[in-house]
Amino acid sequence: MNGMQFLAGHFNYIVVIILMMTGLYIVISTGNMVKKLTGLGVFQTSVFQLYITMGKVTGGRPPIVAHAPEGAEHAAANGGEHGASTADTAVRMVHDMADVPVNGVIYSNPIPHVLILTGIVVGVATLAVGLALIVRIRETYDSIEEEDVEEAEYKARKAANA
Amino acid sequence: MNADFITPLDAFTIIDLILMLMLLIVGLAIVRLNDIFAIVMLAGVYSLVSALWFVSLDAVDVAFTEAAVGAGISTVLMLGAMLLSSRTALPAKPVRKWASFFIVLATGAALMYAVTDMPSFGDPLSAPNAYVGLEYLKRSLPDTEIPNVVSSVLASYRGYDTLGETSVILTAGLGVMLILGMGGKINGQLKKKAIDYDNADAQAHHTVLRVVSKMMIPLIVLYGFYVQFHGDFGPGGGFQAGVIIASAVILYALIFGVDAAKAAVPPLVVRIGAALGVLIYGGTGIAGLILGSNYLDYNVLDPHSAPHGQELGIMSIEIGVLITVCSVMLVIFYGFTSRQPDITDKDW
Amino acid sequence: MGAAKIAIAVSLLITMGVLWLALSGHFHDPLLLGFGLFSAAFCVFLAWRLHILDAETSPYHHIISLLVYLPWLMGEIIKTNIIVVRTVLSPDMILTPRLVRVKHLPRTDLARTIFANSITLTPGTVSIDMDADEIIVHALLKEMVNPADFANMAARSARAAGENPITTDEGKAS
Amino acid sequence: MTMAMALGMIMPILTWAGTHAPPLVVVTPLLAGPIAVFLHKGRLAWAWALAISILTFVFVLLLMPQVIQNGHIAYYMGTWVPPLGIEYRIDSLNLLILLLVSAMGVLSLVFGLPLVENEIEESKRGQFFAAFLLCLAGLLGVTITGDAFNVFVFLEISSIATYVLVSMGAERDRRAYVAAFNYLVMGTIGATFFVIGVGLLYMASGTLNMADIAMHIHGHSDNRVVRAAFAFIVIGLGLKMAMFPLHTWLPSAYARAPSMVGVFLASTATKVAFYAMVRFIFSVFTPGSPFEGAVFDLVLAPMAVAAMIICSVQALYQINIRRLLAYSSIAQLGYMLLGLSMGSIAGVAAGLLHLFNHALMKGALFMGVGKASLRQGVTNVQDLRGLGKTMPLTAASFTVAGLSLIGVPLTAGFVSKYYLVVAALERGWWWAVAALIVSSVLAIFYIGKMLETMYLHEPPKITKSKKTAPQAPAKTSLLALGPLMLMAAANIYFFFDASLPKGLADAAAKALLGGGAS
Amino acid sequence: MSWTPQIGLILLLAIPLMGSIGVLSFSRWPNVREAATLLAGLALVANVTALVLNVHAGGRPMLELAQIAGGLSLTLTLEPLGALFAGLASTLWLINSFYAIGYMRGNHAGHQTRFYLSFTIAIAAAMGVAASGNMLTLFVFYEILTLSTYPLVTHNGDAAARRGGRIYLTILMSTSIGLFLPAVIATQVLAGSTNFTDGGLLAGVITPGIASVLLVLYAFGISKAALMPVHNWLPNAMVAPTPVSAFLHAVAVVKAGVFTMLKTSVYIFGLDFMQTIPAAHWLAGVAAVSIVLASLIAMTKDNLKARLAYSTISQLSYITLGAMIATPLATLGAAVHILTHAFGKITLFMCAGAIYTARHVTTVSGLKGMGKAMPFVFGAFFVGSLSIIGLPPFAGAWSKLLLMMGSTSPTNRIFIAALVISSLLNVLYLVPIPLKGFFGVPPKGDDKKPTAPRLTVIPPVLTAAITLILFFSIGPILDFLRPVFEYGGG
Amino acid sequence: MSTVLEILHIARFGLAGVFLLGGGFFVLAGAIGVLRLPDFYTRLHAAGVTDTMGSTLILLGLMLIAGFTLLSVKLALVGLFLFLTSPTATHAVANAAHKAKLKPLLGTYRQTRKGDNEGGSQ
Amino acid sequence: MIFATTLMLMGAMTLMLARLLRGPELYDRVLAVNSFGTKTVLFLCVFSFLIGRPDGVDIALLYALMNFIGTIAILKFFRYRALDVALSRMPSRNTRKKAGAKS
Repeated sequence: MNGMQFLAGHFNYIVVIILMMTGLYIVISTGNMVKKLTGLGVFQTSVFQLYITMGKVTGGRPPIVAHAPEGAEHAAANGGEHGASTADTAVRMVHDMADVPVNGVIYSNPIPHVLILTGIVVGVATLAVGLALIVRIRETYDSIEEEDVEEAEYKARKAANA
Repeated sequence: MNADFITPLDAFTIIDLILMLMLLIVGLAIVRLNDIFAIVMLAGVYSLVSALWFVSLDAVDVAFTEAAVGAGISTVLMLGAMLLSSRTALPAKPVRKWASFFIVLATGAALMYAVTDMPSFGDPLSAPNAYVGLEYLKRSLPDTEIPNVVSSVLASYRGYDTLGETSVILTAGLGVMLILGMGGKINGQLKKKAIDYDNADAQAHHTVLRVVSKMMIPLIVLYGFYVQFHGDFGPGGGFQAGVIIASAVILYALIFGVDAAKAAVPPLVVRIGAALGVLIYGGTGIAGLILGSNYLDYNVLDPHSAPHGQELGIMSIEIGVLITVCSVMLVIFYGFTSRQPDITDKDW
Repeated sequence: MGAAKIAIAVSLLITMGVLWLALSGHFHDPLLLGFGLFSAAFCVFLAWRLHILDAETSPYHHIISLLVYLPWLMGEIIKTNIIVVRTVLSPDMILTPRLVRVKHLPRTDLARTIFANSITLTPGTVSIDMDADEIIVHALLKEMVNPADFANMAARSARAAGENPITTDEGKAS
Repeated sequence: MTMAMALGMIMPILTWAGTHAPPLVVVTPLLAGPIAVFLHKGRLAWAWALAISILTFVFVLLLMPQVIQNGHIAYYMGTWVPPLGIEYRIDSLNLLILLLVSAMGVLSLVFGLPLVENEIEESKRGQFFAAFLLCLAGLLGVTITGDAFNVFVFLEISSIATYVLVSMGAERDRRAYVAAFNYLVMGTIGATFFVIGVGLLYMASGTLNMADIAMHIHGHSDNRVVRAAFAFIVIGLGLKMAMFPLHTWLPSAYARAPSMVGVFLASTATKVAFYAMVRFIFSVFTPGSPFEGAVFDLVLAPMAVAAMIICSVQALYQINIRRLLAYSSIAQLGYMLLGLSMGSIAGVAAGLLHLFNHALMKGALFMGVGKASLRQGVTNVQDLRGLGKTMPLTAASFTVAGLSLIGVPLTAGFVSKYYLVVAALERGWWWAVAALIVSSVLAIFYIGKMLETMYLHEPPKITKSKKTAPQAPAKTSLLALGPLMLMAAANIYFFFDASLPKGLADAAAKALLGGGAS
Repeated sequence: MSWTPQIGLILLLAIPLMGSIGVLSFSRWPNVREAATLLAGLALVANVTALVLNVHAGGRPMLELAQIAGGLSLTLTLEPLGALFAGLASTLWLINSFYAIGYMRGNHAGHQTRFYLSFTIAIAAAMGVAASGNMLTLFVFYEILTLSTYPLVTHNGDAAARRGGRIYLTILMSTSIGLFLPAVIATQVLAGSTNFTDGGLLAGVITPGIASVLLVLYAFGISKAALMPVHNWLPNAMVAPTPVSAFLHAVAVVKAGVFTMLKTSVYIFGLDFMQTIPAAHWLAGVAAVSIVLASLIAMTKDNLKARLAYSTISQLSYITLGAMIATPLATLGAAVHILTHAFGKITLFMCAGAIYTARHVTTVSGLKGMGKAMPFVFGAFFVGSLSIIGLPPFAGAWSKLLLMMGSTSPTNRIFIAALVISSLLNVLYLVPIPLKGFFGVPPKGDDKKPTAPRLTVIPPVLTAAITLILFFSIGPILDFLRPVFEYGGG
Repeated sequence: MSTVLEILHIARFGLAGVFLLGGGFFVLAGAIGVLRLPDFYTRLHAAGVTDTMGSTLILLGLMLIAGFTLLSVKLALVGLFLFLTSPTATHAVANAAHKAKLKPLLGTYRQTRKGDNEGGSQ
Repeated sequence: MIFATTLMLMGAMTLMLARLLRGPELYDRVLAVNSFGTKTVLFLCVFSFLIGRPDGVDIALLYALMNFIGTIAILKFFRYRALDVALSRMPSRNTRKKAGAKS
């Protein structure tokens, strides 16, 4: 696989990695808490992009399996037969090209989409709790910059010891 | 790893390239800008463009959720919690910049190191695409009679994950309730109004906004329900519908004030809703247990036809998710707007 | 007052039902139709709960007069669009931006909203602020500012919102 | 006759509960959480939480015979065969952790009532216990699941619940919000690293079920994606369990949290993350391969040693007593990590044994501090003055736990430290033995400092006249004393009869290393 | 239920604990409490004598206390050395109890219940050390001894006591956990068990190189033997009341240290193996240096108790020296020295206590002419110091003689010089005290001042007498100990 | 009969193509306008162009392609929503700017190719 | 020619991005974001035709709503610095009769 082929094949991953690192950089470098949470959001979204690029099949369609009439029995039979085979624990390892299309149509891999739906939810949940904390921090310290908070704490400690 | 698979260069790759370019531009802009307002809006744009990219990568459900959440609710949440004590963030100190740059470089190098062995983009025979993913595609229709494989995997095969997901939302709602309270009394006395708006210039100035919003709200709610009940045939499901319906109420709150919204959809109802959804979801699982099979097994719900049982089970947990998500989004919105920071003019 | 409200509720319910069918496309699946009915009913209940159940929320009983008004508006839009595009794209662009106050608005809120939105929709002009008796409009070129057009649009949008015609002539008169 | 009839009636329920124990262990607290939100009246929420945690503990006990009998249990969620559905796989390793977490849940609840009533205002108590139950459910969920992504989901439930619980300490100390925020940011970065790791694993193997992944990547451990996955999972979980360089969030989080939360977190939270790392390293990746071996020796072991020494030194200079205990927790975690990084059966068993004992020690210490803060409002080490006279029983239990931390004979700490040294000697790691010794000696200093202030200094005069903290009613203080004494007794008991934890730890280590991916 | 050796072993621990319970329950009636302590002391002495007779008859009672998972067990056994130390400790505990009652009453000291309670626990721990079957059990009781003596050392509760206590605890604990514990674990790993086996557990099992490392760990780990660098805790422990320093720091604590040292060299390494270990010779040198150095420092100390403390350090190093030379005669001498030094030093400490109770004088210079007022105390002091110096009519002579006879080989000759020099130094810093007492000019009206209470005078005279009796009855004791070294020496 | 259908068919696609390209052109024009115009209020008008002409043409084109199916109804709905929300949003933005006392640039304003623009008089 | 339209739409979107980044005034940024949103809606419709799947239109419909709500939230916050203020007099229960009469 020569260089160009490799680049074409893996360009998506490289871009996703760059986005991930931008997100991480924002989180770590900034002192402002709101910008930190935004960076966290960017970082998580780019991780989700990594998952989704993994699941894309060229020429595939969104994993909504149509009720293809002629494909139905085939699928049922196929499904039935599959049902039997999966009775034993190990699922047959699919390897040949013929097996890729389902009911005659190629679909993209649904698993990353399921995982990412959960991921997005977790992202929002963390964002909401983070923002709630920032609201209270701002009420106590009148600022959402980490330096100001540390300063206030330092003064408070000095006053306490004095 | 299928060595001889070559990704064809066609229209879609060009669109992907442009979308990626946009993402990079927005990403860099967020790094360099320090105006918090711009950052919030750029974050919204970032998740919108990534939603577009998801659409071009056939991930329609995820695009739907990302657009609804990333671009919609997150921006509103950020603004709700908006704590603009000062409009611009302090620029990061150089030493911190270099330290973080170094860490980021190291992690990036680790990932780049892994890229060489990754299956090339879109290769149907790569490990993830050819194994369990394909198995789901084959078995989803016969097992659950639901065309949208993502919904069937989400709700039935990996239903337990989604129970975890719903509990995560509930925990977040609970957290905001605990940290911010829902605008009732703040340690004893009723929240004093920062600025007395009643007689201020908020007379009937915004008729346009009011009339259009009144017209839009029923439409949004209906669209939300459409998304909920058509989760089986296309993108959609409990979570997205919950967000849409919550945003309808939030629009109402934006126009007519949070107190009016609280009068219409009281915090108590919302708190009960948040808990009720998770209980419905868990209850469906326990029903499977009581009827003698394993936890979260819907086949037994309908004795005479397993797929129908699956459909029933999936439908009920989607409703559970809808109620929880909608209520938690409102809990969070009430929480944020109840502790309105009185930003004085000097720092505006 | 109760009867009017029920009428509005029913009209909203019907519109929601039609919209649901348009969206879902599964006409003969009993379960989905049941859900459609439930969701339409819930929308009406929510509208009632939010106290927004009034003529403005579901102006659908004026649907005919609105449909009549639409083509005229499209014509206006196309005309002004061409003008604006020509000015914007021409190499030496000449702009004469103006800020104008338009009086004599239609009486009901719905008509006023249609009027204001139509102004904004026609690209040359944008309605900036509307209070009890006047709208402040910003125009790109000075040609777009003559009051006659505004008066004509006001009358048409009033009729679109189903107001009785007597009020329109005093609008034209001023 | 009634006995037979009752027995007849109970037996089917017991068998039913037995077979379905795995999901019920997690689901009961998960669903009890939302219900707890509505219980405002006085101690109802607390009673409900206690009943639920006891029920969970009973379910874990129901699991025990099955695991000991036939090695491991596999439970398919929704009867879907593993690679398709989510599978709960319980072997002696996570049974040990389950026992620990659920037991600590019950104990901290029993112990926590006077503290909660003292620190959390009335209206928020229902929601507080709801968050506590959800955190418990999350921790149990992480321990019990056999599915890689499910670990992430439940890790997030427990983490978000923990951030909220930590921020509840703000009534007492306003810095709790800042501590919770830092904890949130670091925790989320850790979780995201973990997700990247799981994603890379999925990319290499195609499935999410841990046993299945192990089967698929067994051959190609030199595959770069697998190596990157290993690195990211180690860093992600390292952040979650406060491994040495990534531990900065833990001290302020534990110091600012409400005392009852401190008790529960100190003995369970980081340990579950440690369990997850052990599970991934040994059950999913192949520990034998050169890359993992190199990471063990070059990354994990030095980090463990650094944690042991540097955090013990930092613990010496702390004024706030909870921060001191938090730093010592990180040091003790270094011990467990040392055991893990040896890669030998003896090493891992010793690490797991120390995990069990440390939960007892640190739980008792935090309980002691909590109870003392009820009477004298303890925040700094100085506030412990004269505790020996004012609260003899608490001081005694605190001393036993402290000595156990140092590793004095007649306490459980000695046993686990002993096995750690034996394992280190077998592995021939002299520098590890030296680190163990130095860290124990440092422990003598900072525990000694506390003991001395307790016994030899005069109690502050004010305790006689007015109580700084409102005097907890005698009855509940008895309630609080029970778990404290129980923990201290456990510290001593497990010196003499270490067969229960040691047996489980050995079985787990053999299962992990001997059986490998099977 | 007839008395069997196994029950005897249990009683070794049980009797002192019963005593402590007695002390606790009768804490409100001092007399009954004192009676309980004495009763326990008597019972213990009886039990120990029975055991000694049994051991002398060749019996080796064995008892397993507890089985920690995986091959570790706490076992008790009794062999001649252990019996010697147990007998010594029990008899002196009885005597010291009398003395303590007198002293505490005389000085009206507070917290007496806690005092007697910790005393009983300490003696139980000492018994445990004496009767331990393997190094792990010994280590466990060794630690309990440290912890139980801590409240005794910090008895006065003032700042100085606290500072002394802190140094005491830190040094003892850090050396025990830092050095002794790893050594025990290493022995367990290398030899599979830590049982005391005749002829040496590790003999032949490990190379001399590793053995020397292990020996160094042991030597400095057992800081109770007060080898020079780790000796600092002993002078600081003098803040304790005199009966404590008399009993513990003349008998129980320090003797446990050197006893363990002896057991290590005899039973863990074995005498023949010790010869081949290079570190043994080097450590013997260190012991010799500490003997001379401690004696020099003792001379400079004006405070009576400090002087006695440093003299103890030097005497202890005698025993360590014997253990390190590891010839049969030297180790036999070391064992006998444990016995003789115990009686000698306890006499001196008791006398010092008596003087302090009577006149509250702690400095040597302040003793001028006091001998006339308190002839018995100073007489006993004189006899005690003679025994420590090692002059013939007193028991001390035997042990020094045996030590010298044991180190006749060319390399050990240097140690004989050290022994001789230190004996001379003993004379220099001990004899002037009684002389000053008897022949010094008493300040005016010295005879009118109070003399020491009777209870604090009788015990030192008694122990002084015992040193005399021991000199003549050394034979049976040597036969009793011979099998240990003969078998080893063989 | 079939030929008529075919002609209609081709015509339909041809017309759709024209609409689409026209819509694209208007959207681009609007975007360029937003960039070129000097002051905020003038940019509002340019944005208006895309919202109105651009979207209607594109959506009509797509409806033609989709033919008489439910998809075109959905497209009509999108059109309706856009028609409802975009003027309101523009009005809201203008209103907010006006309330924040943002002065519009009035008088004549000329911008020649060389890009040198004389400022408009107040 | 659908592809051509998509390219044109994307071009417009990038121009909007430029305005968003450069926009001197806050309102230029809000305007840029709002019109970026409308253009994405159009892009989604056209793109879903390009793929041949009808789901893109649903997302377009969703985002049309979300964009509106987002813009209103931004403006409202910036004008009143608080989201909980009532923008217009809510026809509360007791004044409904008056409002009813007025409309």
